[in-house]
Amino acid sequence: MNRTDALDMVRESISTVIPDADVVALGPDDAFRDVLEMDSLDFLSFVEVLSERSGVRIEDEDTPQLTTLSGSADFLIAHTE
Amino acid sequence: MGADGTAEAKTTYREAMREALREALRADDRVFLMGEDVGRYGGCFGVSLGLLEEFGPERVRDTPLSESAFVGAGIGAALAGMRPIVEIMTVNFSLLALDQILNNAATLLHMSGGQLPVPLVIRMTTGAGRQLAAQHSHSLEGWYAHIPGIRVLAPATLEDARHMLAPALADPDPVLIFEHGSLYNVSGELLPPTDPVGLDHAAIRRPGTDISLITYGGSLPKALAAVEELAAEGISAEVIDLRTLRPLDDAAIAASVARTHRAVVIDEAWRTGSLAAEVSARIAEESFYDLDAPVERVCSAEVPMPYARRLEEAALPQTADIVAAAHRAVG
Amino acid sequence: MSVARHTRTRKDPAHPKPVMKTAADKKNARTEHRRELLEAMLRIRRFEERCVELYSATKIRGFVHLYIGEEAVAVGVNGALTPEDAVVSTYREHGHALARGIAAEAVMAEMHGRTTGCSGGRGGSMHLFDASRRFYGGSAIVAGGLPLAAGLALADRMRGLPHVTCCFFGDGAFAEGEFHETANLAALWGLPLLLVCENNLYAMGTALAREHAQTDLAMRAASYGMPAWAVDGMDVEAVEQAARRAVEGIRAGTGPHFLEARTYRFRAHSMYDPDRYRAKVEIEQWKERDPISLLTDRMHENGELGDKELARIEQRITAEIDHAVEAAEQAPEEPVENLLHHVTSASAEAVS
Amino acid sequence: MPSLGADMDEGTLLEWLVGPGDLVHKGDPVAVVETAKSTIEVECFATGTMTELLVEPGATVPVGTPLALIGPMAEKPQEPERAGKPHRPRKPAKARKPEGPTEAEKAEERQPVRHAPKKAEPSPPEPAPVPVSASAPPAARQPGHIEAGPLVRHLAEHSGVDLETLHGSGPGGRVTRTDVEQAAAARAAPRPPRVRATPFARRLAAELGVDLATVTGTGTGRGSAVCAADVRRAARGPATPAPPAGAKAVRPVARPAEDRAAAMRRAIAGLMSRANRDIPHYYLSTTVDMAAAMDWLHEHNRRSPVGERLLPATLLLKAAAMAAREVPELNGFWTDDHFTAGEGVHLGVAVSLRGGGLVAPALHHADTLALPQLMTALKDLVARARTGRLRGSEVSDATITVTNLGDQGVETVFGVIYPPQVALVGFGRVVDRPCAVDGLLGVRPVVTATLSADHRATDGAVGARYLTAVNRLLQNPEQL
Repeated sequence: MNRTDALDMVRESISTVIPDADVVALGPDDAFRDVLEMDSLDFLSFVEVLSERSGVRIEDEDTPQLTTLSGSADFLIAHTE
Repeated sequence: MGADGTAEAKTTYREAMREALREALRADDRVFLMGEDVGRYGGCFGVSLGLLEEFGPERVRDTPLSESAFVGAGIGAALAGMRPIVEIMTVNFSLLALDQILNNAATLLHMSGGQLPVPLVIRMTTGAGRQLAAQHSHSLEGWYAHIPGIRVLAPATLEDARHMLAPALADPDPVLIFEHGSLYNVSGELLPPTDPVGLDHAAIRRPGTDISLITYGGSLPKALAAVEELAAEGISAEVIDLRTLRPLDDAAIAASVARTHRAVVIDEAWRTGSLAAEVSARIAEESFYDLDAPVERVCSAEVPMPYARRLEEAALPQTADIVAAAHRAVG
Repeated sequence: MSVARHTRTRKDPAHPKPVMKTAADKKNARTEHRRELLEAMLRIRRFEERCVELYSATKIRGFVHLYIGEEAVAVGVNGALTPEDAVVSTYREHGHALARGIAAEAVMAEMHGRTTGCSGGRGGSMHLFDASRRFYGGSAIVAGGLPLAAGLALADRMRGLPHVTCCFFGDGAFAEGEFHETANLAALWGLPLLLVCENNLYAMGTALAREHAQTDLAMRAASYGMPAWAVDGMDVEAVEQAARRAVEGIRAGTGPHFLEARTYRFRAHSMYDPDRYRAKVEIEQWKERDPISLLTDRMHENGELGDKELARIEQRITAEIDHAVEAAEQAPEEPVENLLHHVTSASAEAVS
Repeated sequence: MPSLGADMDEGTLLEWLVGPGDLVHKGDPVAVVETAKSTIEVECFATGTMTELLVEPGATVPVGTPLALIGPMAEKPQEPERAGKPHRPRKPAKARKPEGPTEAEKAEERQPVRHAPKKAEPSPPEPAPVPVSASAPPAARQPGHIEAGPLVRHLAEHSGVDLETLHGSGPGGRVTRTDVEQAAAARAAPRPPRVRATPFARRLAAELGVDLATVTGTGTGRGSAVCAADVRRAARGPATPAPPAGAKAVRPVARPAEDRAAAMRRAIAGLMSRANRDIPHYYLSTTVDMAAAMDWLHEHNRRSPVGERLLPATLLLKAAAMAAREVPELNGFWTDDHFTAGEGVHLGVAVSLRGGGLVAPALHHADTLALPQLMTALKDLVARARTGRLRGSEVSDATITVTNLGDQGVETVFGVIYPPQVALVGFGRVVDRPCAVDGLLGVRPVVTATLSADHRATDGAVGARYLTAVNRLLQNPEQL
């Protein structure tokens, strides 16, 4: 999976969980959990959607890597070689 | 002169419907018009004036006074591939053809397991207000809107009168179009429609925030008049023109009540078992948590329409009744 | 509709015979045609006898109206029609449907409410339809089909097609307003309509003289300005010949024709009514002119039918009906999820 | 007994037209039957000899009851008047009571004959009863069985508690003594009279945290029901006088969204300051070792699909609910200077609304929900809270509330109680802390659990008992 697809997939997953979130304005390294005031329920749904879309199984231990757009994209690329 | 320099296109509801008929007859030779006095007499309300001369007796057919026979013939011709438009002079005489409409037109597709759609359009005049007394003043759209298998339309504006016929003819299933008698002389400017006129949605004729006035057909002008009076008192009323009575545009009704939290339904039929009752029930089901007051209904008094003018006016829903209902709802 | 598996593909009786050269050929052709008429009538008779059994064993339900005794009318009239002509029938329609060529299996499956029925299980005995054969079905409203038939005829005439629409109805329907409105409209507009009144002397439980002031229906029909005459509804060849004459007149553009087929139903109006309204002896008298035995006797006299051959026809029809019942009982029922299908053409999604 | 019409369930045999030993052909009338509508000759569908008449004239039997047996044709065709001794007709079965086939008949039930008539060639001899017999009625089902011991039943009877209405909190849904005691206590309390309010007003009150009982309703036309304007006015606090009913007051101009948030802020301010003013809070806190819980949680999540994962919060909520059951003094309301125990543990969950504002709808009987159920209920509740689709009951009857600010990174939170409740439980973030484990220095995940309680209703010892219960419950997560 190339970088742009990964980034798009992460942005889409965020906007499905929080429809009115301003995802476009998110910088690649912003911690979107804080910026978008995502609580643990929102974050769990985000993980659910992302793993569904990417087909990658995301464990509890992996979640620390998913705090920023670029971090999440790297995670996806690493796990879809 | 119109703003864009074209001559002011002033027309009436009657002329708009006539133009729709002419356009339909020209566009498709499967289309033909059939009904009592639609040809030589030019239509009981003058809607089909001049069409016999232009299209000839084969395609503009005067019928004997046999509603069941010529409505049934319309159904048969539709089964055989034609696209008939049958005019029943008024809804009052349609009762003689109700069996053909219900047991044949609306039901053949289902009974035949999907083999026999009936692409038929039936137009009829409806409503009261011209001192025609009990047998010529009925409002029975609700009876027909009760029947699964047909579509029921109520064009209230010039635009709908002009542009609903084409999509109705294109519908593979029977479509009933009710034209309120008091609308024929309404005149105004008819602009070409921006996007195609659909048959599935209601229209917001006047946006507002404090109360929704939900109505159709001949009652629309009275609702719009009520809006002016309510605005003067600082009440912002929204007017929803249903346009389609089956299927009802539930989404539009619910969205409006979600905005205003109050609703008045205006319907010229008798209250009991009326279309207004159905709309009110759906609001209670869909928008219960949005209601800040009980749904109000403004309908005709439950009396055979009297002849005397003042009595008829008292029986019919009037603007004042609508304003009073709005006051009860806004509190 | 799947045709019954092992029946001989029947030559469609409706096609007129090519011109024969010698007298012998003509004789053989007549024999062959009589054999087809006989088989068509027997198919109806045996089919409906089986319906009686299935109904008693609660296998088929609802209202079932039997045609036993009137077979000559359906088979005779159908002999004069082409596949492009249209037929509108009533609730007593098994005979019309089978004569029109709808497979016994499709009709039986419909009466079992299965998806392989000719109306998909949605119509039942009183609403058999087959758009491909222009069979515009039964109507359970007495005379409800008459205006429909006028419309079919109007459409064909407006498009310059030489087709005829044939509408079956009973002496009861002759008293409905819709008959008089339709007859007038058809005559007024010269529609290509064949009105076949199956006068079986009873409107359910009301004898002809107790429902009509003037019982000569053909004469009354003529008053609408259309050719009208009566014919012996028990003689299939007489019916066919009369129907042919009427249809030729219609195709020549002389407007609607009216045929009064005087016939009789040997069983009750519908499955098991008290039948107290007519005398047993009257039924026996009419049974002596059973349309099937009239034809078989005539064929025996002319040496056209041996016992062996009759047995073979009977055997073939019994097999066809056995198969129809078996297939119907195994055919699938429509899943409940499809309830709202066919309410409107686009009714994949439920439209309130 | 054939079905002789669409609406026929039974028929009365009037007379037999044939007797045992008679030869019958397919289609022959063999009996006369009377239905509600008419008397009809019944024909038989088989050819053979009548062997036995099963039903006597005068008997009424349901459709499908076999009426007679038809044996095969005798081998040599019998001349009509047979010389031999007349065949003595066996006595037909005695008249039957109209309802259902009797044992005797069931015993005689035979394989129903195939309906198609027999082929021309003679079939093997077997008697052919005409119709198929109806099936036996299904046995009535056992009434619902309630798991409760004799002592509990006795206690329930004495305190007038209907066991049917109780949720058994014991293992397998068994009703325990405390369940009954709690129900008895709750039943004693007078229910606050239901306030007449429009549905939208009720919803708005929930969102703005306005207690409907305190709102005077100018109401709409019929009856002075509380309407939305009244609730907004109450939320604005007593400053603005309510316009006299019916006067030509200026109509409430509809407010854009920002206004609505400001109104909510004011409402929360009003509620919290009242709570602080009226309720003498005492505060307790404890540190809970979460190692066992977190290990169990990660193992569970590893084994289950993404959609069924659990959050630490689920375990905390379940522990808080089960502890509230163990310490009922904290699970109820302080009204008119006395404590009323809640009818079951309805756990209020503080939900922050996007763009500001807070609401604490209740998870009903949270103590009885299995963890996956609790998780789905939580997701649903939060989603509906944020779209304003909460039900009136969810908003008004929480018996104890939990606030969990772990998401926002706070470790310890001392909240303000939601009146008229008497307790608020707080959980911070689960963090790794150095601590002594069996005398050695180790790093363990821990969470700080706090309790704010109403000193009028309970004192410190009860609060302490609650927090130790929470701690204990979290040590064996598999029982949550």
